[in-house]
Amino acid sequence: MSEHVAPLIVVLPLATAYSILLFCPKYWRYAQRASLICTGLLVVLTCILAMQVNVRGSVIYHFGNWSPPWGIEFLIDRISAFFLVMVSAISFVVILFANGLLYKEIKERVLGQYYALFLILLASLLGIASSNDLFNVFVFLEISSVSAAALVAVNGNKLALEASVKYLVLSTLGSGSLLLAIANIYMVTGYLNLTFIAEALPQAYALYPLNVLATLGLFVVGLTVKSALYPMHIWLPDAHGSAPTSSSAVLSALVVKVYIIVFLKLIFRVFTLEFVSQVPLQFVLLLMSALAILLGSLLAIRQTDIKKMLAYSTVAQIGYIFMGVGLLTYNGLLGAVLHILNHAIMKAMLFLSAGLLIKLTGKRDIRSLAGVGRIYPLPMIAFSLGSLAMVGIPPLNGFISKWYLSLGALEAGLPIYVLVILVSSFLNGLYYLPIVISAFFGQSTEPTYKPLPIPIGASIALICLCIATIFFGLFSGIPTQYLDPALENWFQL
Amino acid sequence: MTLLQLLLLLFLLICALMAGRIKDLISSVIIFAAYSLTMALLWQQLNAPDVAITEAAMGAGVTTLLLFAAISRTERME
Amino acid sequence: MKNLLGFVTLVFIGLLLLLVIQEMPVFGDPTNPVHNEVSQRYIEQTVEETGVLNAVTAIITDYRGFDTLGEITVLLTAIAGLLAVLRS
Amino acid sequence: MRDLIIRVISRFMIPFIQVYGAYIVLYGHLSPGGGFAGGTVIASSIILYILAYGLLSEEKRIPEHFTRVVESAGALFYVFVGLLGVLLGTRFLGNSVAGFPLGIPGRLSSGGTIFLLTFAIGMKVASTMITLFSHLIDEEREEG
Amino acid sequence: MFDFVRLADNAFYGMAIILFLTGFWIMLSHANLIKKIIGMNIMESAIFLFFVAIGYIKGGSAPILGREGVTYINPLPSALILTGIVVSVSVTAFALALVVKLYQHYGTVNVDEITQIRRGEA
Repeated sequence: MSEHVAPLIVVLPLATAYSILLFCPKYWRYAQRASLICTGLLVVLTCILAMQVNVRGSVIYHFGNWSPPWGIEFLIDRISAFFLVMVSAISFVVILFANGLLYKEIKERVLGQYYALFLILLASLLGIASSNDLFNVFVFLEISSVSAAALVAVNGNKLALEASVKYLVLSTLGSGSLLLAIANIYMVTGYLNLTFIAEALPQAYALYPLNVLATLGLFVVGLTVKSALYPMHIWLPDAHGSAPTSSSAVLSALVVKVYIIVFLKLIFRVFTLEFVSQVPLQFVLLLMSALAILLGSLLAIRQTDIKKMLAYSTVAQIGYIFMGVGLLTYNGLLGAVLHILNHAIMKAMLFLSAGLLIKLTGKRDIRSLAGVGRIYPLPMIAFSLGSLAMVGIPPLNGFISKWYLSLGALEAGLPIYVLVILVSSFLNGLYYLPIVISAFFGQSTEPTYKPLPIPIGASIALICLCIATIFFGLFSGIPTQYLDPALENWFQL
Repeated sequence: MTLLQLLLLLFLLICALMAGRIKDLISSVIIFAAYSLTMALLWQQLNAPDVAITEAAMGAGVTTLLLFAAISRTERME
Repeated sequence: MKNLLGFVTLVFIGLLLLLVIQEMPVFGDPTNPVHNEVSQRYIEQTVEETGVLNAVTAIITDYRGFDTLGEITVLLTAIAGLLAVLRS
Repeated sequence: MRDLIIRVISRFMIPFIQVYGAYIVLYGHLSPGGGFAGGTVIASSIILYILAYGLLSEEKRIPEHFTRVVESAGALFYVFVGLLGVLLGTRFLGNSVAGFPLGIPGRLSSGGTIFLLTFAIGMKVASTMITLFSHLIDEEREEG
Repeated sequence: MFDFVRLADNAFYGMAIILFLTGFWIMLSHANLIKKIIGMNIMESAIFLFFVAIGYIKGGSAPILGREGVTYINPLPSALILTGIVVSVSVTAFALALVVKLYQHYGTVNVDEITQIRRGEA
């Protein structure tokens, strides 16, 4: 039975979402419980998968028992398994948080739909990370962009609607470009399965070199639009800034990352390092990511809305991840993959605590947070911990990924990017630390009032994330050792 | 490639350009329906009848109706 | 001005893609890479393996049935999203 | 729109459109077509009815919960058929390997799960399209 | 630079690319959201045309099997495009719902005007 875990991680949330839409769009309390149980089960299932991968190597599943070039294949390697565990764990925490708070943010009669959409988004993320078939990946990508846009628009305010339209239009451009790339690569190789494409690609490149290059270009354009690398980031701040809290958290922490996982698979498994280092991809990626890091941080400094600031910070952090990929070195890539995890934890924590504070104080402005730390210590401590991790203070997890990224930059012989990381850490400090300092030591402008109670689920969620931040800072060896064989395989060390 | 296919392709291009240029959204949507139907014909020419039927029903039928529905609740002129 | 810049960029991309097109496998040639063992099997074995005559139906509901599950989910997502947006 | 000619003609046409849609769905595995195209054709007949007769009064509408149930149940049915493959000892969405009888190619009842799945897709797509259209064109439709 | 004979052979691909760019251009240059959605649909069906053209074989026939001595076209692109069409209809429907809702809030579906209104409010 254990072999069926792989399809179950996608089918279980989908079936739960269908059941929610079938039985209880109105009785949202059942939807709440169902989604909590579903994500909890998913955490268990993905952990089982990760252990299977650790023991037996990549888990392979053929749908309908049709072997790969004919049917659809799930291939879960170490990177995917790592990502799957991360996705399910963080969405479990977010659901836990949302159960206490969400019904205050959006209308009651769309709550059933909200949970269904959330589970569908989750299923699509898990599907993208596990699928080894390009067209299947494309279908899940479309599911993820439609459901993510719906999760942004669901609270029905004007800004969120506008952001959602922008997001949908741009991500359609991205998917168009991706579909064209898939058509191109199918045309020259005749396969849709990544393993088979990788085998057929050298021959195809000999016959149709321009086609392969165009494919690579279209993939890069499509995936960078979807994951909001710098010049294509324009949809991100609005969408992540105006969505409901739990949506922002999951969008920033997980959704933009999954496209990077697809990108990694394409670059390192299909096109291979050898081919990629011949084309000027490294230059483009590094330039764009350096711009993303610096300009994202600078734009974040100018924001007064706390969620918008966090969204711009995401733009900068996506830059870090792409920089790690673009360095094309072992340590750089390790840093990038670790940063996917660390940023997911930190950003989920920041968005959740910021959303909680917004709900409790009723203000979105950064300056109005003065003195809040003494009234609501728990969310503000979580926020501060996230900020410190973002800046890269050593015992916390943000430091670890920056460390590996810097090592990777040195390994690639590009010390200038170490400088970029240092400057951006300084800039991060410039916009995060004043909030923390004024929240704990500043004088509140408001007269003191009786603090509202914090929902118990929200407290548990924040405490879990705090522990994770410290844990992955102190024991960074656990993910590193888990990922090491996969990365070594890619770099043929 | 036959003459019919070439003519259909040219008609497609004209439809696409006109759908972009015309200011009246209703006309634009009708031209888009013509574009979809031509596309369906072309797919029939390429021996893909399943896709042709689906495009005729979905692209030319439902998408057009949905666009009309949306225009009826918003404004007609660009 | 912004439009003009965009137009020039698009024309440039178009010319590049035309360069790619003239290198592509010739249209309708039976020896193209796409007509490999994958499509061979779909054509030769479908009747035997799935018992239906329409190869396209066999692919969407059997060989690649998981794609269709995704497709249904997209439709359902569109409905759930539409209801959520129109009612919010 | 609410012209007599249109009403009479559409009343005459709708059954034919529906029969055609049903044919496309049911014969999807033997001739061009399938669940998606046929479901849309069936839906378009209902949409034609709505257009010809105007937005219907409450008691004449297709009830909201009916389309909702068909949509979600269609999707759940698909998952259920997929899981049957697992329960019968093979993989998710297994068809002939899971022991579904394939029948004689060319007959209506051939193809194992394919026929069932196409039918479920057809029903689901038809109700989906009706829901999408009626919600887009109409202001507020509460759930019944 | 251009080999026109080869280009004429591949006219289907070329036209698909030109239509793709036309749709892209409509999406970029028009501020009206419904026009953008029409452009989106044009763009996507252009890609579908490209995909279907890949599977074509000269002298082939439709993949309704069971006939003797017939060359069939490649059925896989057709199957993929069926999925693609449904996906694009769903995206269109959802985008239209967003547009309708935006119109209720702002009284316009023009992106530039919406931006102006927002600036005026801020």
